[in-house]
Amino acid sequence: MEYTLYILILPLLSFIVLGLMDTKWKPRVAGTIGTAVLTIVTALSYYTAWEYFSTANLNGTYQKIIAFNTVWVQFNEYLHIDMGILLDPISVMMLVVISTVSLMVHIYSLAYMKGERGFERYYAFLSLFSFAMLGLVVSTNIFQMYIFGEMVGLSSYLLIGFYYTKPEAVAASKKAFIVTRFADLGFLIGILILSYYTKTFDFGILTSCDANVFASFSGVTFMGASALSWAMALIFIGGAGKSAMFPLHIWLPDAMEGPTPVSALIHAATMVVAGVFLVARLFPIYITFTPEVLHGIAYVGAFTSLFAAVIAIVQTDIKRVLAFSTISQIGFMMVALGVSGYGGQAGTGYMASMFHLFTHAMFKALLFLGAGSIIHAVHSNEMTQMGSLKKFLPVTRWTFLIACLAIAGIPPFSGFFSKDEILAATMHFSPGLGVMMTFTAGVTAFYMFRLYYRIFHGKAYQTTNGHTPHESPVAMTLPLVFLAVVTIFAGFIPFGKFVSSDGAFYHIHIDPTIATISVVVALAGIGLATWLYRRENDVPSVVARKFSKIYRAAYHRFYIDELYLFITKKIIFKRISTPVAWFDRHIIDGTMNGLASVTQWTSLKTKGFQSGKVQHYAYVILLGTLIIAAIVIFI
Amino acid sequence: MNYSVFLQLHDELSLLVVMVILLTFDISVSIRRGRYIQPLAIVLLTIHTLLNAFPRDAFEVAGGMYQYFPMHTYVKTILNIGTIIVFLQANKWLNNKDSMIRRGEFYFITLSTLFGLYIMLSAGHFLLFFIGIEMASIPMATLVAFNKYQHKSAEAGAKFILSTVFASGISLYGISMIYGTTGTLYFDDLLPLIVGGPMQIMSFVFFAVGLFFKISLVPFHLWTPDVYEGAPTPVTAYLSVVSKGAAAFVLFTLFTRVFGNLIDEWQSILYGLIIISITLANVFAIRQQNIKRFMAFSSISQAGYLMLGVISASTTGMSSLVYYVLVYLFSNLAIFGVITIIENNTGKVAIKDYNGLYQTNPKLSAIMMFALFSLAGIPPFAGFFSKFFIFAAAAEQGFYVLVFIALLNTIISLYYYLLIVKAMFLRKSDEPIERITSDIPARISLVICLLAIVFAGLLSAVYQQIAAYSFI
Amino acid sequence: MNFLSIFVIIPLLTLFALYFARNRKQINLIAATGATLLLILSGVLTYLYLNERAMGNDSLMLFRADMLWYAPFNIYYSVGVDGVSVAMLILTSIIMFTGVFASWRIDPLPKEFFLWFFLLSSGVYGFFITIDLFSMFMFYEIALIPMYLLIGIWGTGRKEYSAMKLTLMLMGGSALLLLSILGIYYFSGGDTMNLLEIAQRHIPIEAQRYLFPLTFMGFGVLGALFPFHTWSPDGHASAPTAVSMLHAGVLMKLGGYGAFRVAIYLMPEAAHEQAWIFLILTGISVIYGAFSAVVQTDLKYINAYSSVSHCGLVLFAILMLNETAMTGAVMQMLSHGLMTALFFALIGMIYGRTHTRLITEMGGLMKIIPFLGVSYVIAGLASLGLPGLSGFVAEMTIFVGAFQESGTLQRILTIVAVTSIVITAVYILRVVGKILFGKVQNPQHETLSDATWWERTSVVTLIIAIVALGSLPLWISDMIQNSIMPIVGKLMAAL
Amino acid sequence: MGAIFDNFGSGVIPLEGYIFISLIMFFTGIYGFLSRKSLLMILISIEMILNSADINFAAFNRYLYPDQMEGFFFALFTIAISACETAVAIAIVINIYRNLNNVEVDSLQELQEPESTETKTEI
Amino acid sequence: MMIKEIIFYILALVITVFSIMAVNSRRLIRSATYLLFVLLATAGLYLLLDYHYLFAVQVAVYAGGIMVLFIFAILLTQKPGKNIRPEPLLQRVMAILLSSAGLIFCGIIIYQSVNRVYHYVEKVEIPVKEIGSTLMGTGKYEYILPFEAISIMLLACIVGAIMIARKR
Repeated sequence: MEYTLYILILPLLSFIVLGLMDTKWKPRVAGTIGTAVLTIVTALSYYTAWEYFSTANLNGTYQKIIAFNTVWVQFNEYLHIDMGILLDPISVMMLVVISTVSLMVHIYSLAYMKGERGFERYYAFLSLFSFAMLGLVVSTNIFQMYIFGEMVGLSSYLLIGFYYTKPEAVAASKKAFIVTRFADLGFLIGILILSYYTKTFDFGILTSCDANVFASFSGVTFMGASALSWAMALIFIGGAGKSAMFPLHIWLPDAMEGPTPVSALIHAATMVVAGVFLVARLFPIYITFTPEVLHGIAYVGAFTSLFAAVIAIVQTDIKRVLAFSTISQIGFMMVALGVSGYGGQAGTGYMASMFHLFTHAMFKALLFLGAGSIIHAVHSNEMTQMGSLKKFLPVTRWTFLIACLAIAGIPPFSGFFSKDEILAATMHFSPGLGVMMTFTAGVTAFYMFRLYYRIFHGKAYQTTNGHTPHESPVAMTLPLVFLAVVTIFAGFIPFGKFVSSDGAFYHIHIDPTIATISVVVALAGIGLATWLYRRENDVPSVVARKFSKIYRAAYHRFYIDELYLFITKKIIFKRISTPVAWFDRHIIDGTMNGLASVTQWTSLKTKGFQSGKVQHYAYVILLGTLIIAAIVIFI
Repeated sequence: MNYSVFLQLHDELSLLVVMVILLTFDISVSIRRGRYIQPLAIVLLTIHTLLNAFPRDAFEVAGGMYQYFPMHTYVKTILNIGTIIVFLQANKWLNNKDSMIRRGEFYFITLSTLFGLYIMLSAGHFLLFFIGIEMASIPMATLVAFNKYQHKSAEAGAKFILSTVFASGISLYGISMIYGTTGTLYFDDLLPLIVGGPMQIMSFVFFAVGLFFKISLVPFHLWTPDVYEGAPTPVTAYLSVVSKGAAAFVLFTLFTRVFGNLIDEWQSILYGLIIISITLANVFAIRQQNIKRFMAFSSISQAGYLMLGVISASTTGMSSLVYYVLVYLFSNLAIFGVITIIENNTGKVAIKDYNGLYQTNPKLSAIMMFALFSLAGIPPFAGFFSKFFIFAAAAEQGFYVLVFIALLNTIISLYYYLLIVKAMFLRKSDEPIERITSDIPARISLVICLLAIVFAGLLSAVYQQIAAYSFI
Repeated sequence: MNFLSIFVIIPLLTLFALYFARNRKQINLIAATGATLLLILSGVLTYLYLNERAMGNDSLMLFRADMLWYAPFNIYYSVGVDGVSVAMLILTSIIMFTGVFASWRIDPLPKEFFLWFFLLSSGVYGFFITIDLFSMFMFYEIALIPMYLLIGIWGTGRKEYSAMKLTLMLMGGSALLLLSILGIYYFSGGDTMNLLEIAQRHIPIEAQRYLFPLTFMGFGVLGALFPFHTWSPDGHASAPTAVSMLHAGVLMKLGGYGAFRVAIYLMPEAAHEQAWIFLILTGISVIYGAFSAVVQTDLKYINAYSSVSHCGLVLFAILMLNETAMTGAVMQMLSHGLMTALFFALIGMIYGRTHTRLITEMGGLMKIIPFLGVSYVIAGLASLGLPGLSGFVAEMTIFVGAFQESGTLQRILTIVAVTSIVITAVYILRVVGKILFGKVQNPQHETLSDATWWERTSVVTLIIAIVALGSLPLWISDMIQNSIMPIVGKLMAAL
Repeated sequence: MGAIFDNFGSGVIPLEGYIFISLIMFFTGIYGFLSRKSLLMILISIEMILNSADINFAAFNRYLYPDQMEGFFFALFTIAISACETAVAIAIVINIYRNLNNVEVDSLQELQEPESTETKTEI
Repeated sequence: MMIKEIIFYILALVITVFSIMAVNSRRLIRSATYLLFVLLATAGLYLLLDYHYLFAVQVAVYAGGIMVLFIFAILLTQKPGKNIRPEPLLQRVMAILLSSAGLIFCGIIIYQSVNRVYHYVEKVEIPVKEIGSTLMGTGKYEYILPFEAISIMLLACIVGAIMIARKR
């Protein structure tokens, strides 16, 4: 299956060509090239998926296929970074997801970004991102994943900062890059530890969980935990950074400064799930050797999920709401992975996580693209400036509603199926966690419908200076419709047949109790939202006033950003860098200059020695003679 | 009484012939014709140099009173070259109204001090040695006071004669006590007799002071800056290279050949003197504003480096020392050449006058810079090699700490050499020294120096020739 | 005449030709020709070298030639190259080439500028090709002193002060070196100055204990070892563009190269014994340089501190004393050389337009001068170690290599060093964000013109090199690694 | 000085006698050199310094090494040297007198370390 | 031989006293006279040592030559009857301290280590002829070379001194 290589090469070429050409071509040409390339890539991905799932099945288990592999850098006889393509169920699934969403975004952007300065650059960056993300998912080894992870981070940086004249965008892109970079630091150290003991980067060897490979870990502990636990926990930090787990989530809401299609592609569907994908990729190691880390991941995921959901309730920027929703949903995926066991029924969580990843990518992309459409129409992100848009934007409204229902977990939309599996797995692992996640699901339903109502219902739209919102062009609505269709039907895909923790077939079956409860909770959430926001009334503000402290805290995202600001500005900038720089200029450099000054000072002060009096000279000569003689004779 | 032994003293005899010819010429021709004495002196001296540039086998004359080693030929040739260059540079200065009348005397006296240095070098007996050293210094005083109507020159002459005689008085007393403890003054006989003991050590120290004074090691250096500043520039040049170089070489041979048994004592003396000489001179040089005075401190510090060759007391030490003297001679004379040219044309000798020199006189400043780099020991100039070898010689004998201190001092010395470079190249001046057309002889001298600075290091033959005849 | 010596001869011939040049056009032409010849020559050398290796020639140094120079001290002019030197020669050639183009409009005194520039380069080339301690030292010093004039005459700001400080500190380093060279010579028997032959001898461990730190510190000064790095910010800030490029790009590598070729290779026992001291210092360099860079406001200062950090990484890796880390060190030298040259070139070009280097006085330049802006971003990305650009490969090789050392100190320091990648990101992005993005700060900047052809030549060459090294590192890292193996073998034997 | 008194009257003048006389003369000369103002006084002191060494030579030769006449000749030549020295020195002193109209050593102050104009220069 | 001893001590006393007076006198011309006494007394010592030739040279060169030079110089440069102003006390004290320190130091060392095994031979006189042949000889312990050298030196000094001292 070597043609899979083209899945990577084509977007890269597209990036290079578009990047070099920059403004020399007309924007339309650039957009066409980018889209065409992505179309081919999508086709290839689908073909790969078809071929893989139809041929790679051996005795009911999907095999890992190395479609391509080459040594890129050789560190020593056993450590080397390879560049290759690994095909297995999750990577193929990811190929499909990424190429699909990316293609949609490409098409969507043709209209959305029309007339923007730097249109060509935009498509070049999109190609770069596609390349990086596709490369990440097909990585054959952990280092390749790290590399592509960095490149994903870069393209995210470039795209967030696309409107580089906007200071907020620049700040947001910087923050995104640095936070993920910080997380990657953990990832890197984790890789270093892991590779030092296992002598390999290769996923094939690592995930085989061969005891011999991990033998040298035995007995190595650091601060009470085994070295392997440390390694895996650090690697998870890398994933957490990309996937915006608490407390590394702060970059994601800000990343909404980028163009909306970018948010749909990168910050909803693909890049942010890289962390989930990473954990899934290394799942065998987690479950075999370090279940405690895995459980930790579950708790982090659960907390993040609830935390983000709560914040999402009170945000007024629609993209921010969606961003927190994304964080929350990724939390779901993490929880699912964290509570999963290995193989067969125990592996529900794993399967569910991947399933949710898949469905979430579709409906969240849909939501964002819908939001883009809305913003395109009203030129604002703020809910307060919207309301009753349903008559202006019919297509957007219906597709948006479908996505909201999916994310809320209402059957038969896809979100229901995946979320239900997650809740089932969680419930199985720990009822307490299960209840918490169910509650979070309810909250999700609530804030999504709050969003929905405040955009499309509620107070009448205030037209400003004669501008009436109108439905977006076909290039934008087409992807919406396509994704909506996928969202409706994706739930019926027998996902377990393709993806499971051990590669074997897994049959999805819905637990009626849990399903009922979750649907009820979701409906309750929707109902509450309907009551509060369907029509304009003052209940929300009354509630907000009643819980003003919590409200304000949640509105300010529980002051996590301020904390970060404090750490970076006050601690690093003021307390470390400034003193270090001062120390360098005054103490270290001062010492060097001081040596020079002392010499000069001595030089100035000793001038009396050279008095110009010849008798004085003779005096010194004689004195010198006598002293030398005395020293030599007596000592 | 076989006086034919004199015929063996080629160097001295031919120099004497030169001197006599010049004296005769000077006496017999009119002042106007007197200008021919300059080319005559240079040509004669060049011939003399060429005739005596080839080493012969070692020999002794007058029962060891006069000793010849092949190395002497090289040292004397180096001194001759230095003198020729000084003559070339002195040309213009001697032609000015004040000194024109004394031209002949200048050549004669300079050559007689050179003759004194010859004797000092080849002496095998303290008497001859003492006469040599006095002959090199007492007439020197008249050269220092050559510009006798200038206060500075006259004062410098007085300071020079007073301090030099004071030092040689101490030295003489030392010799008398050496005689008192050994009963002989022949170098070869002295070696086994000097074995230590307070009186011998004391007399040795007293004696050595005279040489330290001539090389101007701290604390016997105090006369140097004043005299260098006051003396006419060519005389300063001569003092700083020719007489110092010869004295350094003699110090080496005397210390190793006569006082070889006191090696522990004199090594520790030199150890201390080197450190304080280099350091103190460097510290003083930093603050100088007069370039001649500045060069005085520079030469004191260079003297300290020279002593590294002596302290090693090995054949390597000797060859490095002689080589160092050679390179130092060319570098220093190049600098003095430029100073002379500028002083002759404008009368400026302050360092700040050199500001912006590169704009008006690029060639002069380039040569000056190369020479300064050579003094500072920057490759590819010869100074780098000579410094390296002299450090190597000291390190070979295990003086690592001393070499380290000396090396640290090279940084300070680089600093003040760069001060001049800075003045010439980096600084701009409102009233820079105007464009100077230098006289031909001075140009020749600069070219010689420049070639030597560049090639004396890169071509190893120079050093190897010297090394081939090194002895201890 | 040996093939390698041409590397020294071409700059000298260029010097000679420059002396007769009449106008700026001729000067530029001659300089460009010389630099291009050198670039071609280093390409040819690389080809020949790889070819020779492929033929199975496995002697330590190829293209050896010896010429007796000073017999009394056993000084030879001996040349020879291994993979590391070849890599360094390529680097030097690239930077010379781009440096010439970057100073196409140098003012005043263009002739003198190029004279000194080429003299400096001949020193650098000589240093990399010789394997005789004395010749090495001589070339080392030849490379240092032109710096004084280059900065002093053509620099900006407090140029006299900076030039003097730089020269004196570097000469201080070379003073230590001279002492150690003498020590090595005499303690290894006093009959050879040839590196390869000395490596066969055993220097007594008592002597090594003194000589190793001397040598390492001596080279370390040039390699910006904490706390001897203070010449670097001032020096780089004041130097003219091409000089900053050459100095940060190549000269600072002389330090790393020397430390590895002389200090580690000849004195492995002491290296093992004392590595920890210098590891701590270099570890401090890495993190300290990065933190200092965060608060600087002058572009060149930022880059200078960044160089302190990156060059600290070079020495750090060398001291890890294993093959991988050392390969990483050499890769880092290459990578840092290229990207810092690119940085300085760009800073020079930006400064030439805006007449300020303070990031607070610039903004939104990306819109006005997109070529320079994009190039600056690329340089920044290379600096913060983005995969696909050179910095990543080098840093990862270093980190992986360093992590193979299991001592507690090494572990801690490695992790500390790894953190620098985050701080690097912080200051790089800060600068990029401040000067390129955002609103235009100064209305006068609106009319600036983008890069000229010579500037483009310079920048594009560097970018190509950075990308090439970053995306196809295997051939060069193999070349380096194979040459490092013997050295590591000696180190292992010394354990 | 015990020997001098012990041997007093024994008919042999002890060597130390000569040596000490020369020492006294030497250091008296030095004292004069170091303390007097007039250049001529300094020259007079120098004469004493040089002369004192001659006594040493003569005495050593006679007392300890009478076989050869080395000390004798050294003293002889030293006298000649001091004559040369005196001639030159006096010429220079006269020259000074011509220039400055006095012969005081304090007038020789033109050449000395200058007062520095800039107190602190940056390196 | 008491008489020799007595003469010696008298000369010693003369040298000591007049040395000190010579360097302390307020008048140059007196100083010169005291110096003359010192030099003559030294000549006396040579006589005592039976170096008659040396005595003659000492008297001729010093007393006859050098002193005359001095007196000329003094008369040339000094206004008659004028005393030299006294030197600063500090300078004199310092000079006294250093010279006496030197005197004591050297005295102790010499006293401790001077060779007391004398070969004192009562040689009445070295014949002038022997002196002459030694001075002109080329062998060991013969001094033609220094003799020639010093002649050149004298020439050089005379040339130099004249150059400096003459009017033009």
